[in-house]
Amino acid sequence: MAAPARQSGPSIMTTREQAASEVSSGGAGRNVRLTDENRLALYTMMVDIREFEEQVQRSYLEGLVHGTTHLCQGQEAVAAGACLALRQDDYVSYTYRGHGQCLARGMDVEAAFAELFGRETGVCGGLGGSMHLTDISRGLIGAFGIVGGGIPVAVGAGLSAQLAGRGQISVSFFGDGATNIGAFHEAMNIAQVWRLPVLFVCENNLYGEFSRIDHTTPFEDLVRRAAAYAMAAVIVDGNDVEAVHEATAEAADRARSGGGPTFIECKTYRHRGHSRTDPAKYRDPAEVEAWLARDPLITYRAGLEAAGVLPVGEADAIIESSRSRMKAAAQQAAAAAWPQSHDFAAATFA
Amino acid sequence: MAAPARQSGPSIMTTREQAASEVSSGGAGRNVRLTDENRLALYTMMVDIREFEEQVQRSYLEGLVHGTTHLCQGQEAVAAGACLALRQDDYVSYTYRGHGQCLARGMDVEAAFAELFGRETGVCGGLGGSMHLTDISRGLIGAFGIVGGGIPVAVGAGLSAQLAGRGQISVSFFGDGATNIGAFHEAMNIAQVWRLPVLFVCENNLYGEFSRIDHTTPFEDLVRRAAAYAMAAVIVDGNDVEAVHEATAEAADRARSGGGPTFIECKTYRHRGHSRTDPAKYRDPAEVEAWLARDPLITYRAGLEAAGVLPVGEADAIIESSRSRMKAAAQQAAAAAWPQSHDFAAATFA
Amino acid sequence: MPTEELTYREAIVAALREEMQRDPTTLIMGEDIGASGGPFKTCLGLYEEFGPARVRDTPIAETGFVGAALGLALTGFRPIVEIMFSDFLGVCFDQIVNGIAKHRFMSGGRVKVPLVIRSIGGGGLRFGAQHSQTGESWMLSVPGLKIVCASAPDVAYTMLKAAIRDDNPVLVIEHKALLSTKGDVAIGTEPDGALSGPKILRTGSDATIVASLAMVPRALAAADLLSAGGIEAEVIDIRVLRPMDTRPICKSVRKTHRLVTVEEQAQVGGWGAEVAAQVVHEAFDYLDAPPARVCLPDYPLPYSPVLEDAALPSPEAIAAAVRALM
Amino acid sequence: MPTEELTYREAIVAALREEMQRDPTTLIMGEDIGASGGPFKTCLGLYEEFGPARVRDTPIAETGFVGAALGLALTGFRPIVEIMFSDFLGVCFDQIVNGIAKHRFMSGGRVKVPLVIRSIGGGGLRFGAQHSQTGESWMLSVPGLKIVCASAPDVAYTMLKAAIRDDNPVLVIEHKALLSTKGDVAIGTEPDGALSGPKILRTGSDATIVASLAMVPRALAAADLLSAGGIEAEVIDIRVLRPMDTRPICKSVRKTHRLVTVEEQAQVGGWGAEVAAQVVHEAFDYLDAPPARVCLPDYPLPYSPVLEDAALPSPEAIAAAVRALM
Ligand SMILES: Cc1ncc(C[n+]2csc(CCOP(=O)(O)OP(=O)(O)O)c2C)c(N)n1
Ligand SMILES: Cc1ncc(C[n+]2csc(CCOP(=O)(O)OP(=O)(O)O)c2C)c(N)n1
Ligand SMILES: [Mg+2]
Ligand SMILES: [Mg+2]
Repeated sequence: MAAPARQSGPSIMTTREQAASEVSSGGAGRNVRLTDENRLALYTMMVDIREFEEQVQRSYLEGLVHGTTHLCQGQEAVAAGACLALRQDDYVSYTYRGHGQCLARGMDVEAAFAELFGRETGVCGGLGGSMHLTDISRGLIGAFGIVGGGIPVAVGAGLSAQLAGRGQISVSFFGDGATNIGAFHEAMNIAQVWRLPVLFVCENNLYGEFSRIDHTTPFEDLVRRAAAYAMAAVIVDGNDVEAVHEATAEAADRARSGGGPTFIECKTYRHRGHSRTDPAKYRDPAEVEAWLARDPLITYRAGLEAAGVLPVGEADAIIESSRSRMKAAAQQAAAAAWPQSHDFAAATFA
Repeated sequence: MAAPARQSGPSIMTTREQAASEVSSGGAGRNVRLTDENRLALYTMMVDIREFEEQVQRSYLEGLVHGTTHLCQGQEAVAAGACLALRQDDYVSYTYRGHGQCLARGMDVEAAFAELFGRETGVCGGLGGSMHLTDISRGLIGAFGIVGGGIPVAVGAGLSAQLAGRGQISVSFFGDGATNIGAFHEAMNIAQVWRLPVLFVCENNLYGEFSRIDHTTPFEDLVRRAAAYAMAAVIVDGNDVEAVHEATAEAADRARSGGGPTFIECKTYRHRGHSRTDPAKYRDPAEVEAWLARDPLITYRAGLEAAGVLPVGEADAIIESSRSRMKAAAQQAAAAAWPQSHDFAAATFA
Repeated sequence: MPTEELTYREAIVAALREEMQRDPTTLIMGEDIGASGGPFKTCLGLYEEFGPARVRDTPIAETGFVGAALGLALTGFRPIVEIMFSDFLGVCFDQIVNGIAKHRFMSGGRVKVPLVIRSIGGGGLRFGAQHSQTGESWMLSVPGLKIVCASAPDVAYTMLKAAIRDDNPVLVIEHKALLSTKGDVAIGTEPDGALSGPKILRTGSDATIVASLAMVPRALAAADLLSAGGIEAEVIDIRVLRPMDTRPICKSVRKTHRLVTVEEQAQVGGWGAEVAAQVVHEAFDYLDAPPARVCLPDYPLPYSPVLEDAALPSPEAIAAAVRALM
Repeated sequence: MPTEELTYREAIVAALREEMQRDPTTLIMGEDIGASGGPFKTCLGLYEEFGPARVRDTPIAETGFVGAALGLALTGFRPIVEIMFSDFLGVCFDQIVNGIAKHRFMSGGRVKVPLVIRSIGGGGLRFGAQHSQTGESWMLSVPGLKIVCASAPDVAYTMLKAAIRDDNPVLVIEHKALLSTKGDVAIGTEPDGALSGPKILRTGSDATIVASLAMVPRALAAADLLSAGGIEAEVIDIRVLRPMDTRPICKSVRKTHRLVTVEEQAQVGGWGAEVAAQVVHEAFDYLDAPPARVCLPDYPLPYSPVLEDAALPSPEAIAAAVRALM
């Protein structure tokens, strides 16, 4: 039986195929240099995200946060590490669990709290809420509540970047569960075929809402999905902030110089339940314990202390200061006015 | 950087991973025995499909077929080869280009023509048309006009088969272009996670409507997409009817005995344009010529004649008889009454 | 028949359990509905009773599993799918409107599609614009689909049972703000006629208020307010949007001469317009005033509690709309 | 301004070409719209003029490229997407209703979404149930979206230009049965006000007929039939479904005292109900008869020519509906 005659594809195919072979384990050759200042910034950002989320949780219990909220404690290294590799003019799409990305891109903390509290001073004037923090001035193009919904949007921003030709890139953050929905697949294919500067950062925290990944997906290494698009891909310890940063920086460099998209799988874990009403009883206590021991804040702090970058005791001060800053911001936000109930025509149509 | 701690998956994973490694080239070890009778049946079925489509084309020009129609000349080996491996009680979903599958499952030819002509005696009473031939009594569960739309439906029929426990399987036929849409991806993942007896038969004819595959997809061997679901997969010469049959029979055996789904990529080519209004000018004449030389009817006839299965001259008689049968059926259909314009309540709701 | 006080949520579970006991070809699929009982606990205990084959967690793939439901329905099963938030109906919209709703018709009426889509929608819980829609109107124009709305535990119970027994695709819209409301449910009642249409919940002579879902209790509260002021409103739960039967509404309006519809969605494209248009057509000479419609304002539902509350029709606003017709 | 006779198809191409020349941030994406000019040739010549970066073939992935359009719109571009058949709007429905339509609002009005979705719909060409829908009603209830319908070459031309210049998402519905119809187009006209609402195409004193898309020429033909019998109908092209402005229609009905709406979709959930309800509300005392609606029957569009023709509102049926009100 003869192989079917096939026309050879255009030369671009070769490059694509090469990209496919670049699936690697993140951090193989640390060619991204981080200064001690960078390292401290990474640690401080993770602390800020943690303290923000803890404050959200307290505020929720006080009745200040409404509806539901999806926290990211345990996953701080992904947002902090990835966003440090980005430029001010890059674009980022994320999900209902996106507070970390917003902070890592510099969103004003008080405006974020005010949004969660539904106040006029909220970053979206109280119209969005916890699931929809958006701040276009920081490239935070949108938080998407529909699983997978933001991935094609990030691809569009990537096309925008490619057309503008200024070396910008676009990053889409999404969860493991999102890799089972069609939007993910369509977005991956389009990004690869058009060689767009898009990073697909999958926060594989092993769970959708209450279902473990092996219940809904044929394997745990989602990086394997990138091969279906011949896309460069890397698997990285998502609790290692420097590893995340390095993988992102490498992929960003490639993307900025026309090398196309990369899929970055970050192995991580959410410390809390899926949303505020979820006690997360469906998880094996041993699994939870193992991951809590790998808390990115604890391990990074220990590493920085051991390396002498962070003087012993300084971390407590950073945490303390972050905590009071978050508390103060939340208090300010709680004192802000409710939005006026008026005509929303201008918010609906430009 | 330590690899992240991970819980080991359930034991089913091993089987899944094994399946992934089964990506092979169809026809490696012909363990499916075909009798001479089978071979003649395969050839005759391909001739019937070809002659049916040619008659549709003539009837279209006579104004008997309305709207549009999508013909499958050149792809007959896929429908004929795959369907010979199926049982009467298996399920099949297909597309607007699905006349071949319908015939290969034994749809009444006159009722098929009558449907294309919009007559009362049509297999769907004239309500469906060329894109929607359905005959549930033959497991022909539906022709889907929305690209990718029928793939999840076949997965549901596969779940039905699994639950019924009678060893049935479900087959979804779709095109190369359909592998870029979300429905395909969701269906593949579900079928693998639930280990459903579903065969995904991709008729890779290298084109969507007017776009060549390299314009819309990062590679031409779509079989590579199955790895994203750790699904068993095979690539087969879709113009070799025995190769298609063998790959399908092997996959069907595995599916019937609980071995889960298989992705079968059939390399083939449509001789005509995408639909009736398309002269297919966008194709390289050399490409067309190369594929026309590999016309499955011509090559199979030559093979059967060389092997002495088909006495020389007999093929012409088969073609002649098929042609007149199709012509007669079309004439009968054209003489049938138009549907009565009445209350359609019963056709809408059971 | 025994009557039990159940929550709306319990009524849903009871209907599912009884129908799954009754017919082994029924099964339910959705995200996280198995061991966990569902994000809104609307499947509590079903997994334990019927096992993973019939109470099936799905990947996050609405197009995939809703499409799969069509395949099941065509081949001898009676699938039920849960869409966690009605907003997500948008994700599998094609499968519903182009596939499920049309398949029987396109086959010439030769196949049956006994399939239920349960979807939990609605505002008032500060879930923001993408998790607060009822989804009622998106499919209002889709022939081949039945659409029903559950406004109270007894309605949720009988409608869901009837939907599961129906040989056609039925979209059952439930409302998350009602999940904990309580009501008497006649457990074990045969659900005959449950999909037949509007139901009068309170009789009155001065105006007819027609509402759906969470607007039904608000309409009843409005009727209380009105009654205190001497206006007796007849309150009708529309219940079935497709196929729509407005005869009981027309009959009511012939008596009351006034119509107010109340729906939790924007005015344009809502069912209130259809009801108003049909009533005008059938009872033109009986109307003392043009029908009024109380709806959401024409913007997405805002997150902030003060804004969301202001957007949702209140009993006071409904009562005011009735008074304005007097 | 020069006036040229163009086909509807040519008018679309002209509008696209002029706006793409005018603004380098515009671009169009869709399936097979590049070198081939589009399955319906509605992009003919654009690829040659603007190149593959701005006239972009996409994979078959409506969710992917419609979502990508949102990303482009948020970051400085003015994307246009072509949906080959309006029926496929169902495939990317979530991106449109939950994403595109709500994004500005959810951001507190801080982002702009200048985005056009062109979609080619409609029946009459024997394409069967999955390729013949106009899709008008699916999104009728979606705040944040503008929806316009092109009934003739000049409307297609100015509306598309206006939609491209609009800073909001606009769904432009075109009708495939109209593609070859001819009409005078004032090439180069500024499209100001083109999205403003209904337009009177023929004046009359005895009844108002409001129609959309391919029903507009049929309504005009009905008016001819009626005129021959001494009835003068005013014919209005509704043009803009969202935001809906019925004031010109109400004004017309105050003059004619009778209203007939004509739409190519099922009655329940259609825009005709909204028009009827608003007219009743605003012009109750002027109506001599309840508004009538001419629609598709309540089943999917059948393939067979005799059945499809019987299902589509004919000029005769429209005229009969008007006569029945006299
Ligand atoms: C289309 C859709 N289906 C279902 C949901 C409900 N839902 C919200 S979050 C979630 C789990 C998502 O899991 P994953 O992608 O892993 O992200 P994570 O929450 O773990 O960050 C689900 C099912 C949704 N928002 N959208
Ligand atoms: C969702 C959707 N988008 C677009 C189309 C229009 N369309 C019909 S067939 C086709 C090409 C499909 O190509 P492929 O899957 O390779 O199948 P083939 O036609 O080659 O058999 C397209 C784009 C459609 N029917 N459905
Ligand atoms: Mg997750
Ligand atoms: Mg193809």
